[in-house]
Amino acid sequence: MLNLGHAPVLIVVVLLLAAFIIPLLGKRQGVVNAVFLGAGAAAFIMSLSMTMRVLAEGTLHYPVGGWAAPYGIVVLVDVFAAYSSLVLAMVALIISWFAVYGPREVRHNGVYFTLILLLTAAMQGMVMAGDLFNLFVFIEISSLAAIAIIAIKGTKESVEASFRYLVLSALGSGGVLFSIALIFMITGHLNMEYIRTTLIVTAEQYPLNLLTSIGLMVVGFGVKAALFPMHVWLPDAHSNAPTASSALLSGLVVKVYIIALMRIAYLALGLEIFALLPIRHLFLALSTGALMVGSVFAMVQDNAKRLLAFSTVTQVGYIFLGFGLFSPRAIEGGVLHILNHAVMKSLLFLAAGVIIHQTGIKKLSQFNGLGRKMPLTFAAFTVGAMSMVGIPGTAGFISKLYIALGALDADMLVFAVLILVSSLLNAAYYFPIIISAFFGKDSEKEAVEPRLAMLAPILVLALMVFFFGLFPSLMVPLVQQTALLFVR
Amino acid sequence: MNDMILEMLSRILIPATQLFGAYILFHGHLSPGGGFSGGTIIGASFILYSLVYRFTAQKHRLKHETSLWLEVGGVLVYVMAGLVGIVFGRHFLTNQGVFPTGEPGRLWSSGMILLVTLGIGAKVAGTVLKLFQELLEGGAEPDGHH
Amino acid sequence: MLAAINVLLLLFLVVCAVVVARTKDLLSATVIFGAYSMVMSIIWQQLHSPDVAITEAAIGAGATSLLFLAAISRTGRHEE
Amino acid sequence: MQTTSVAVILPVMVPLLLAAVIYAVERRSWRLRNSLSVMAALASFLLVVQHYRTIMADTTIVANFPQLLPPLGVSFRLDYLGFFVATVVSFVWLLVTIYSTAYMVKEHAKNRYYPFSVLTLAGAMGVILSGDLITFFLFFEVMSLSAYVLIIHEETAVAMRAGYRYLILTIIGGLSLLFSVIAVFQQAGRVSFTPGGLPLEITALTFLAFLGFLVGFGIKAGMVPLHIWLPEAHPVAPSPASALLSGLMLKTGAFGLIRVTYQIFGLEMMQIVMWRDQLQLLAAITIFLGSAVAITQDDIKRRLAYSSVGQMGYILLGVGLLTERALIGAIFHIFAHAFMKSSLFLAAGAIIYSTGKRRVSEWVGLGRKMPITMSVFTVAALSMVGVPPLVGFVSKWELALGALDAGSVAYVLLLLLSSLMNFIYYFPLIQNAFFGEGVAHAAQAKTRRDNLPLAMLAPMVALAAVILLIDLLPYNFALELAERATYSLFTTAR
Amino acid sequence: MVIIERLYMNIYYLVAVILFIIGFHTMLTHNNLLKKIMGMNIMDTSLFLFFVAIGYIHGGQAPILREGVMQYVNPVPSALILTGIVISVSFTAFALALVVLLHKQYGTLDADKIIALRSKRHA
Amino acid sequence: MTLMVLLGIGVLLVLMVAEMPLYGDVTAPAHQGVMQKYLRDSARDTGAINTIAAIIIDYRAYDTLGEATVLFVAVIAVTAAFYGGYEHE
Repeated sequence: MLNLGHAPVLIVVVLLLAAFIIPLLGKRQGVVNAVFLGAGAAAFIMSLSMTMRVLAEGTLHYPVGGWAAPYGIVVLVDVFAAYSSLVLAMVALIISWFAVYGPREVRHNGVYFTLILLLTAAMQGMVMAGDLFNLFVFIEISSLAAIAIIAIKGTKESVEASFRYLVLSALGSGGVLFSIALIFMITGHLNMEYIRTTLIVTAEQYPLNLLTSIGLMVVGFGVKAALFPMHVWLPDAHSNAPTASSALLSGLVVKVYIIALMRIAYLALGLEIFALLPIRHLFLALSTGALMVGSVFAMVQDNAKRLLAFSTVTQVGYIFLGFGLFSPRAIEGGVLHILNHAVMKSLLFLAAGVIIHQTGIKKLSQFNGLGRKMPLTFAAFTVGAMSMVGIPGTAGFISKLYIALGALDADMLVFAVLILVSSLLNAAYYFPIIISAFFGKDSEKEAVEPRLAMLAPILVLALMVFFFGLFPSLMVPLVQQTALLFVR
Repeated sequence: MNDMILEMLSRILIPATQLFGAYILFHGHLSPGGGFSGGTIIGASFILYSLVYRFTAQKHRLKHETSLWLEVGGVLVYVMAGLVGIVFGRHFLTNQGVFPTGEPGRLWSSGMILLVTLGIGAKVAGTVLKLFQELLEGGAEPDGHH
Repeated sequence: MLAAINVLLLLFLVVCAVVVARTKDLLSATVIFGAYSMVMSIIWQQLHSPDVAITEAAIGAGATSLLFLAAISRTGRHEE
Repeated sequence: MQTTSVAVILPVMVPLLLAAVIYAVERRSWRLRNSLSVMAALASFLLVVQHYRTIMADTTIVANFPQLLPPLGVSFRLDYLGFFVATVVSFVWLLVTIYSTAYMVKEHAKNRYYPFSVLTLAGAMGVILSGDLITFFLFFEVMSLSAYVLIIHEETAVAMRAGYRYLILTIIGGLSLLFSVIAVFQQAGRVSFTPGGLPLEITALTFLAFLGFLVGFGIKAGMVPLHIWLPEAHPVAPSPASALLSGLMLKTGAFGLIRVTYQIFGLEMMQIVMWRDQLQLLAAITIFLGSAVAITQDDIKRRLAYSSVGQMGYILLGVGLLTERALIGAIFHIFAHAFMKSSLFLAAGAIIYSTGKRRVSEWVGLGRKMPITMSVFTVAALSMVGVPPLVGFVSKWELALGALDAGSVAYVLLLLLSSLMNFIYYFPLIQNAFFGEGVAHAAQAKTRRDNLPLAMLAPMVALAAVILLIDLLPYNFALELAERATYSLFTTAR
Repeated sequence: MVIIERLYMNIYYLVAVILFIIGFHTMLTHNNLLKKIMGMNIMDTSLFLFFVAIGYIHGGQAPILREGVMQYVNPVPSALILTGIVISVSFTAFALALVVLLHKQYGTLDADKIIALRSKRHA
Repeated sequence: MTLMVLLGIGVLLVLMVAEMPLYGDVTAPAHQGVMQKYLRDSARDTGAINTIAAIIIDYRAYDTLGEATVLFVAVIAVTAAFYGGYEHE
C-alpha cells in the first residue's frame, strides 16, 4: 500500500504521527519507547531508500496535495536534501536510543520523546522544503521544540538559557520572515525554483530590497546556526540541556539551519546572485572569527559540556568556511563536515553525559584517572576527541582535508593554514582531558561502566567515526553531486 | 454578590460566543474565518467559563484527558485526511478527486477543507484553554499533572 | 477622507507600540497591546483581508492578551 | 618493473589486528600476550622478508586502494628502500620485543605496553610500506600517537611533562606534514611517490610544502632545533621503548625525508633551489650540537638520546648532499644506527634493570660484574665512534666519500670531529666500566655474572653480532641493498 | 522629494518597518522579560502588516468569490499571515511559560538581576 | 551603541521602502506570480469560495499541518517546561 515514492512527506508524517500518538499512550513506557524508536527507524529506512532513489533518478519533486509548482507546496529532494535527511535520520535514531536507555534526566519521558520527534520531523521537513514559507513553518517548529528540549530539564540555568535562546531565536525568525516577505514582494512566488527564475528578471529593479532580504536571511539563519558573532546563546543553551538534547542540538539542529540557508542560496537566489554579493567573504570572515574565538573560549572551560558547546561554535565555523571558500572541494568538505561533526559531537556529548551520570563529576579537572575505571566510555570519548582534532583515520580528518584542499583550490592559502592552526588549538584542549583521564592520578570517586544499553549508542557512534574516516567513499557520490549543485 | 452578576452575564455570553465561534468555524470555506479564529473564539468562551466558575467549582476545570484528546484528535484528523490521499493513490493531502468537493457556495462543500477546519477548530479551542490554564496555575503543585 | 482615517490608524498603531514599550505598568501595557492588536485588525479589515482581521482579533487581541494576563497574574503587575 | 599484490599490506595489517587481539587477551593470560607480541613482530619480519627474491629481481610490489580516503587514495608499495628499512625495523623490533618480555616484568601496566608497542610497529611498518604521502601521513600519525603511550609509560610527573611536550610537537609536526601533503596534492594533482609531478617553477606553495615536510620530519627525526622533545622523552620511557624510539622511530623521519626529497620534489628541483644547502646546514648543526651536548650528560639515557640527535644528523646530511655515495651512506646508516642505538639502549636498560644505576659516573667496575652486557655496549659504542670494520665505519666512510663527491670537504672534517666527540663520550665510560676501581662495588662483586634472563641477553648479543660481523661477511647484503635502493632512487629521480 | 513621495505612497510599508524597529529594539534592549515578549509580538505583527500591505490592490475586494467583483486583493499573503499569527501565539505562550518559571525560580523578571543572581550562584 | 546600529538598520530599511514596488499597484511583481490562478480556479479546484481557506487548507495544506503542529508543540513545550524537570526550587 505504501509507495515509497511518498517518502519525502512520509518521513515527516511518520515522525509527526508518532509524536501525536505518544501523549495518548500515557504511562505505558514500553509502548512509548517502541513507538518512539520505531518511528525513528522507519524514518531512517525511508530516508535511505529515498537517498538511493535520488541517486538513481535525480532530484525528486513531490507536490503535496497534487498541486504542482508554483501553486502548491513542492517538497524538493535533491542530493543535498537526501544526504541531509539521511544524516539526520541516522544520527537522530542513535540519539533517540540514548534518550530511551540513557540516564534519565527528565520526569516525563513521554513529553520528552514527543518533543524530540517533533524536532526531528521539523528538521526533516526543513532540509527537504522546496517552498520558502513551508521552510519557515518548519523552522518555527524546530526552534520551538529545540528550546523546549532544553527547558524540560527544569533547572534554573536551563530555563534561563532557553529563554535567552528563545528571544534570539524569535529575532532570527523575524529576520527570516521579513526576508521571505521581501522576496515574495519582488517575485510573487514562494516556490524556490520559481523565485530563482523570477529574480533573474526583477533583481536589477529592486537591488536594495534583495540585498536587505539576503542580509536578513543570513542574520536570521546565522543566529539559529550560531554563526560567530551570533553564537552567544549557544554555550549556555547546549551545556544546560539534558544529554540527549545537547547531542541533538549540537550535532544536528545548528547544522540544519546551515543546510536550509545553503539550499536557499542555490535554489532560491541562484548562484549568479550568490556570487555577485559579498556573502562568501562575509562567511569567510565570520568563520575565521568562529574558529579562533570558539577555540580560545573552549580552552578556558572547566565544565565538560560547556567545552563541547564552545567547540560546536568552532565546528560551525568550519562548515561555513567550506561554503565560503566556494571551490568544489571546499564545499564537499563543508557538506561532509555536517555529517562528521554530527557523528562526533553527538558521540562526545553522549559520552560526557554518561561520564557525568556515572560519576557525578562535571568538571574536567576532576576527570583524572576515570579513564581506567570506565575504559570503554573514555575510549569512545577519545575517539571523538581525536576526530575533532583531525587525526587521520577518523571522520574529522576527512572533512578538514577536503576544506583545506578546497582552500588551496580557491587560492586562499591562509585558510588552509587557519584550519591547521585551529586543529592545533583543538588538540590543546582535547588532549589534556584524555591524558589526565587515562594517565592522571586516581581520584577517589567510584566509577563503573554503564550498562550496555546505555553504552551501545556511544560505541556505535565511535565506530561510525572510524567508518566515515576510512570509507568516506560511501558518502562521496552524494557529496560530490551536492557540490555540483553549488558550482555549476 | 459579584458572582451572581457574573454568572448571569456568562450564562448569556458564553453560549453566544460559542455560537459565533461555531459559525465562523463552519463557514470557514464560505466567509472570513476558519479553524484558527473559530477555534480561538470557542476556546475563549471556555476560558470565560472556567474563569467565572473557577472559585466555585474546581471540578469544572477541563480535564487533562479531554483537552489531550481535543489536542491530538484535531491534528490526527488532519494527518489522516492527508493520508487518505496516499491511500487513494494520489498525493499527501489531496482534496480534489479524493474528497467530494460539492458545489461551491454550499455549506457541505469543499471536501477536506471543512473536515480539516473542524479538526483544527477543536484542536485550537483545546489548545487555547489548555495554554491559558497552564499559564495561570501550571507547575504549581509538584505533580499536579496526572 | 478614508485615506486620512487610515493614516490616523497607522499613527495610532505606532503610538500604541511606543507606549507598550514605555509603560512601566505591565497590566496597562497588556491592555494597550490589546488595543494595538484591535487597531491592527481594523487596518487589515480596511485592506480587505477579513480572514486575517478576524484571526488577529481572536488570537492577537484575544488569546494573546489573555495569556499575558495569566502570566502577569502569576508574576506581578509592575516592572521593577 | 611493477607487480600488484595485496600481500604488501600484510606486514602492516597483521600487527594492527594483533594489537587488538593482544588488548583483548591480555587479561586472560600474560603468556599469550607476550608470545602474541613477539609473534606480531616476527610475522611482520617474515612477511617482509618473503619478498626478498621479488625485490632483488628489481620488482616493486604495489597495492592501490583508490576508494579509501578519496580523492587522494591509499596505496602501498614495497621497493628497495622500503624493503631494506622494513626488514631492519621489523627485525630490531622483534629482538626488542623479546627483550621487553623479560624487562617489563618489573614494570606496571604491562597490559598497556604491549598492545601499544605492537600498534606502534604497525604504524612504523605502514609508514615504510606506504606508496603515497597520504598513506604515509596516516600511519605516521598512528605511530606517533601510540608512541606517546610508550613514552609516558612510567606516568611520573617528569614522564607526563616529557610526553606532553612530545605530543604537542607531534601534533604540530603532523599538521605541518598535512599541510604539505595538501599543498603537494594541489600542485601536482597526486601524492604518490613518483617524482616529477610538481611543476618545476617554484611557487610559494612549493616552498611552504618543503618547509612543512622539513618541520614534520625534522621533529620526528630530532633535527636541531626541533629536537627538544627527544632528550626529554627517551630517558623517561622504559628502556626497550627507548630503544624502539631512538633506534627505529626516529628513522621514519629521515625515511620520509628521503622519500620526499627524491620521490616528490626530485633531484632537479632540489638542485635548482637552495633547499639542499639549507638541509645540509641544518644537518651539520644537528651533528655538531647533538654530539657536543651528549658529552655533558651524566644520565646514560640522556647521553644516548643526544647521541641519537647527532647520528640522525648523519642521515640528514647524507640525504641533503644529493650524491649517490652520500645517500648510500645515509640509507646504510639507518640500518647501522638502528642496530647500534638499540643495542646501546638495551644494554643500558639491562644495567639499570639489574643495578638501577642510571648515572654514567656510577658505572665504575661494571664491566667485571656484567661482562656480556658491557661487551655489547662496547661493541656498539665502538661502532658509533666509527672503528673499522664495524657497521658504523661503513656508513661514515660512504658519507665521507659522498661529501667529497659533492665537493664539500668541510663535511668530511665535521664527520671526523663528530667521531672524535663520540669517542670522548663513550670511551671514558667503557674504560671506567672495565678498568675503573670503585670501592662501592666490592660488596656486589660476589653476585652471579650478568644475572640477566636469557630473553634479555640473547637479543643484545644478536644485535652486537650483527654490528660486528656484517661487514666481515663475504657478501654485505645490507650495503648491497642500500646501494640498490640508492640507484633506483637516483634513476627514477632524474 | 521623490523619496518622500514614494515613502508616503508606501506608508503601510513604512509603518511596518517602524514597528519592526520598535519591536526589535524592545525585544533586544528591554530588561523586563515580559516586555521582551511584547516586543516580539510587536515585531511579528509589524511583519504581518507588511505582508497584508503587500497583498493589497487598489480597488480590490476581499478574496471571497462572488458575482460582479472585478478585482480581488491578493489572497496569498493573507493565507501566509494566518499561519504566522498562530506561530506567533505559540511562541508567546511558550515564552510566557518560561517567564513564569523564571519568576518562580529567581523571584524577578529583570534580565540583569537574573544574570547577576545566576553568576552569584556560580561563584 | 545598540541605538546607533538600530538607527543604521532603520535608515537602510526606510531607503528600501522607498525602493519597493508601489503599494496597491496591481502591476506589482507580487501579484504576477501565483495569485491569478488561485482567484480563477479555487472554487472549481476545491469547492471553497473563500479563496484564503482554499489556499490554507488545500493548495498550501502542508503549511497548515505545520501550523497545527506548532500549536501542538507549544502545548507540549509548556507542559515540558512546567512538569518536565525533576528539580523545582
